[in-house]
Amino acid sequence: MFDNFPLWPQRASTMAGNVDALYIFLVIVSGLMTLLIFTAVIFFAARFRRRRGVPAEQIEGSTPLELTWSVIPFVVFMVIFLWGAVVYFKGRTPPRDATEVYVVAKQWMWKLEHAEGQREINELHVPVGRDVKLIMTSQDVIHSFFVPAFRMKQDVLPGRYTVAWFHATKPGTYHLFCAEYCGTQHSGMIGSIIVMEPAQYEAWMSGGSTGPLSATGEKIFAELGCSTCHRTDTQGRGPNLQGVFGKPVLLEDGRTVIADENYVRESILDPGAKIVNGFKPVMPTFQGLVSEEQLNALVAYVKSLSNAGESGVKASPAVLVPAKGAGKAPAKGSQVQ
Amino acid sequence: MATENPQPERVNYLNKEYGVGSWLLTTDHKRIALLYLISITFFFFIGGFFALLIRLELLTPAGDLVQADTYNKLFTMHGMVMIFFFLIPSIPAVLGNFLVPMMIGAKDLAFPRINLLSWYLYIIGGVMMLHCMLTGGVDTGWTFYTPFSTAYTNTKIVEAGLAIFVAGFSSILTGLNFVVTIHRMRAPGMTWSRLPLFIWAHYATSIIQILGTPVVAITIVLVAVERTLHLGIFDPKLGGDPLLFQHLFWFYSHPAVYIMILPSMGIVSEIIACFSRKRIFGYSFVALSSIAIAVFGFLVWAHHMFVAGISVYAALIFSLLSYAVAVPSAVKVFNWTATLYKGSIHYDAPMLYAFGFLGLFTMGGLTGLFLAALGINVHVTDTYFVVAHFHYIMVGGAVMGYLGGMHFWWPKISGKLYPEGWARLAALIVFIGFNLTFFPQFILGYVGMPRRYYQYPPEFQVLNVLSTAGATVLGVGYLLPMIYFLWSMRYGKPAPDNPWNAAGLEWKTASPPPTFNFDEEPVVTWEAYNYEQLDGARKEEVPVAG
Amino acid sequence: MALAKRRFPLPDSQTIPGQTVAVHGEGHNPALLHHFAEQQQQRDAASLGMWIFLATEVMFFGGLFCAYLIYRLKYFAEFSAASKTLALSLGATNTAVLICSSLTVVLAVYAAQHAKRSMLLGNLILTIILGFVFLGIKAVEYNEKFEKHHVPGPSFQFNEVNIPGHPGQYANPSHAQIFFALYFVMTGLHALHMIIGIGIFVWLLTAAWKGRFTPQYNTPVEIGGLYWHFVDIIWIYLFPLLYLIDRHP
Amino acid sequence: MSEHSSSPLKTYVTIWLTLLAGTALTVYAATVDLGHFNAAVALTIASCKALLVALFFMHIRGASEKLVKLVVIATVFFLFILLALSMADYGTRAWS
Repeated sequence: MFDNFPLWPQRASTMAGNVDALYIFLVIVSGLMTLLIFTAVIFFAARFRRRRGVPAEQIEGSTPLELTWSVIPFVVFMVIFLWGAVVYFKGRTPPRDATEVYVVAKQWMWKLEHAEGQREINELHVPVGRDVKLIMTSQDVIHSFFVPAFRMKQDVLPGRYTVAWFHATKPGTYHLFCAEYCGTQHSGMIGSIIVMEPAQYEAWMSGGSTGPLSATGEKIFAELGCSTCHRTDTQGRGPNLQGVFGKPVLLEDGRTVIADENYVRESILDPGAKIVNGFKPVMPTFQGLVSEEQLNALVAYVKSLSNAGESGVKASPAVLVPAKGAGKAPAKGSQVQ
Repeated sequence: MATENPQPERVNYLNKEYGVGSWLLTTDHKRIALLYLISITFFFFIGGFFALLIRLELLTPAGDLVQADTYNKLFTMHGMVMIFFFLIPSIPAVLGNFLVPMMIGAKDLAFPRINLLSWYLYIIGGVMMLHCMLTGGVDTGWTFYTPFSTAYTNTKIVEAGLAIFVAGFSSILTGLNFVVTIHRMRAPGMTWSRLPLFIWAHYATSIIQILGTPVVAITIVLVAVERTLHLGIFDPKLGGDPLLFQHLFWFYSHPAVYIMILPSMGIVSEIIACFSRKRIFGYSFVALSSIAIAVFGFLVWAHHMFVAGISVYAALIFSLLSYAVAVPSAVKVFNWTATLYKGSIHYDAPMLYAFGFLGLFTMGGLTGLFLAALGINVHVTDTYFVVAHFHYIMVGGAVMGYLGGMHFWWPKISGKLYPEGWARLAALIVFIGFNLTFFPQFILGYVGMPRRYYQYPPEFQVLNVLSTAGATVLGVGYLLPMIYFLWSMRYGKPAPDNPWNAAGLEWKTASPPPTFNFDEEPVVTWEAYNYEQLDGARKEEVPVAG
Repeated sequence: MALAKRRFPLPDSQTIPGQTVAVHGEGHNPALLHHFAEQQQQRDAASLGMWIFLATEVMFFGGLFCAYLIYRLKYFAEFSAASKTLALSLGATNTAVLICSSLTVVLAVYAAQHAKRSMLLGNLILTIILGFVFLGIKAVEYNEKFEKHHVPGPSFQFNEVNIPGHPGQYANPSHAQIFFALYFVMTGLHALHMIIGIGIFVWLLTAAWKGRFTPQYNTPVEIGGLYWHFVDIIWIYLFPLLYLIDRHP
Repeated sequence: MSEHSSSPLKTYVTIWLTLLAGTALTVYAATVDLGHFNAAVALTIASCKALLVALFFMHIRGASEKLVKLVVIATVFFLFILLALSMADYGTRAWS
């Protein structure tokens, strides 16, 4: 029962090193502070215990001392705040060329789809050493995609996309938990992230692919009749979607917004919200006509139209210098069975 | 003076009149405080019972003691009962009600009838919550997050919500009563700089109760309206934003944790001053830091939502403000420690609880810094690290302070002395049991065990077993005070007016005090914590109590 | 703080000079509660208590204003379309009704302080009547909303409603439903507070009729007045925010 | 309240008329297209009316106590905190 008793989470992503460094710094600072307070209290309690004939010395207080132990903690807090903010920003800005995985959270299971088309339930196979960007939404309540080994957690909300990314540095199988209470089987909504060597990953990828997600998206784009208005030339009643994704879009009421995943999703489900400049609001809503998976496929298709220049299917695995943390010997803790 | 009072039984608020009516229709703030004491202890043991069931379930990785749904209801009910029916009312309603008028030299609170109404609202809320628990309970967690609470569960959310709504008004009216009393009914000479720090702490608590509770009240009304009349305000299918619920909920629920801890800080200030025979170091800084905590407490709520989907820039702002609110708490801890310097310290039970508070609140506060750091928060939020953090503050801080206060003022409340030996033993057991229960949860949290998990991967079992062992010790630790307090009501030695020779107006009157607190209205001519005068007057006799 | 001049409560036998003994004929002024030293302290306490209660009410409505602010910025088009369906004339009349009722309340407080019995009773009655007129107009508005199926829930319909300023563009029904949800919760809560206000003034009327209020003791009228003015202030904000979002042609 | 704080009837009536005028003004202002300023104008008019009611009808102006003014200002401050810091999230959500 006690064969596997980790006291420290596995370190399997670039972020893990940064978070652990800040954590250890804070443990040391807090440990020192707790030690200081405990020894002061115990020493004073012993040294100044009540003795007959020795009255307490009334000390009013000293403003300079008060200022010192207000300002110094605040300065230390600011250091911690800035360090935490830097780590947070790095964790919340996905690199541009990351491979994308669409995650749909449903009461008590995770459905994952690779851009290359593979579909998985409660499991995610990723190659080591490549940035992976997760585009997540929920079909019902709020869930939270939590991989302790990657020090990554991001709530998954119904009605919009939330994005998270990681860069696995150590092959192995790591826990995937749902971290936001979501009902009866909240503790059963778990899975695993299987990080594989690139060669193993290619082998796994080749089998069982129904074609890239963007291809499925293209099929749905045609079936639903989107192509009748969104044509490749400029006579269409809807805007031409070539090269739209990721670029700013001028709206009819003068605002400009970046065409990200949430914009594409909103334009499909609630076309009236943001009308592109120079177009009439004639697009019907597809709310309820399109499932989450079809929606993900359409978003992947629109995305593929804008980076048409690249090879589309397999983004070349950019050779990345292993992050500082990954170089060290893997931390204690064996394979998770 | 600490002399025995052998003369015949004097008329006091306890033996002035008997009969159920004299208790259930009383407007005497002291009797209402005792009514609260009984009802709060009742709810504390219900919440504690749920906690033990949760810990028993978590002994084994598989869910084998109770069903998944039952477990979800257990931790929800544990949260709701402990927070809304024990922690928020406990110190303000029991010790605050009893002591605020006496400490400022008033005969009663400003609105005695509203004070009784507050207790009845608390009882109505309590009965509604009990009925809700017995007929199905709630399984959303005490946080009621939408859209789960509004659309994906059919447990009794509306009834539990209305119970909390009603109990919330009891908290609002208590806060209102205290603020008006402290402003309007101080004895002549009791200026703001002579107020005991207990009063400053309760003033700050009342500010939060008055300004925060209504926002959660309207949020609960919106959830109830959405469930019953389908008016979808938080409903994502209509385009509603579930994060708006979290903003409105945490706008109250973070300041609520300061409602729970500030009164304990007030108690600890009184105890440390009395048992070090010294004025608190930097009195004005400690007083103003209570107010600073109350005001800053309203600026930081979204540090509960860093991974919930709020914008990165908002997370930055709230993380920065969260560090600002940590400074006053740090100032308080430093001042308490500095008060011990060159004191004349005596280790009675209240002082042991104050030391316990000092240690555990420091650790709770420091782990709050971990959670405020954005980088670490992403990893540790919604894990057992958070569970350990807030239990260190609430159980290690608020409950230790509450027990310390109960021991310190028990002679004044009951007119009897509690058994000192047993009290010190209980303090030790609570301290040890507490640490054994919650320190392993810090490690569990960082290793990655999520909150509210009915079953967990086997590698987390050892730490969970330790935590459950600690919970049983803690349970025993909490039973002891109830037993010997009841025992002392019957068999305790009669208490002198001022057993600890403490400073403060409440010690200038008899124990237990007469119904109108003072035979003739006190006029305050001395500064707060004038232990020099008190010790000067009786240099030779060392006040050994019990 | 006026601390020094406060004295300990007078022994029961001695009454406050110049104080007419009220109907009950007790030793001291019946309205002076036992734990207050004197009349002025009790009045100050009651007034401060009511102001703090109004602070809780401001935060109570504040949560709704926060939800309104966020959804108005998020779905401005639907909010202006839905706001246009509200009856502007009824809303404006209601605002005028409440302002008049605030006047009658202030006159009632003035009358109580100057022992003008008929003026006090008249204004109290007027206030209650205006309160009922307000609720009547509100009932008419709600009824019209029921008929137009604008009440959120399964029966809600809001199809093909133009967005003002964008002819041909239809409002998204689900977002408009959020506006009406907020409309009904905010005006409903306000109407509930209006009903409580009318209840308070009926009680004040009976007490005034029995002659309990004198220039020395009229705190309840004052406190009731503060509450009524607060309910008026809430409507002063609700009217433009709900009715006047986008009324230009 | 002691004698001096209840203003004579004339003041009440003038305040009452000003409030009615304010209502008429805000209704008229809504029919004029000021773009984004419509909301700002409506809110300022409403705040002026609320201030008039508070100062004259609720006798804040005449009150000797600074405490009541402090309570009102503190309440408005905390309401502003709720609105402003919530907007800190919603306003900046489109930036990332």
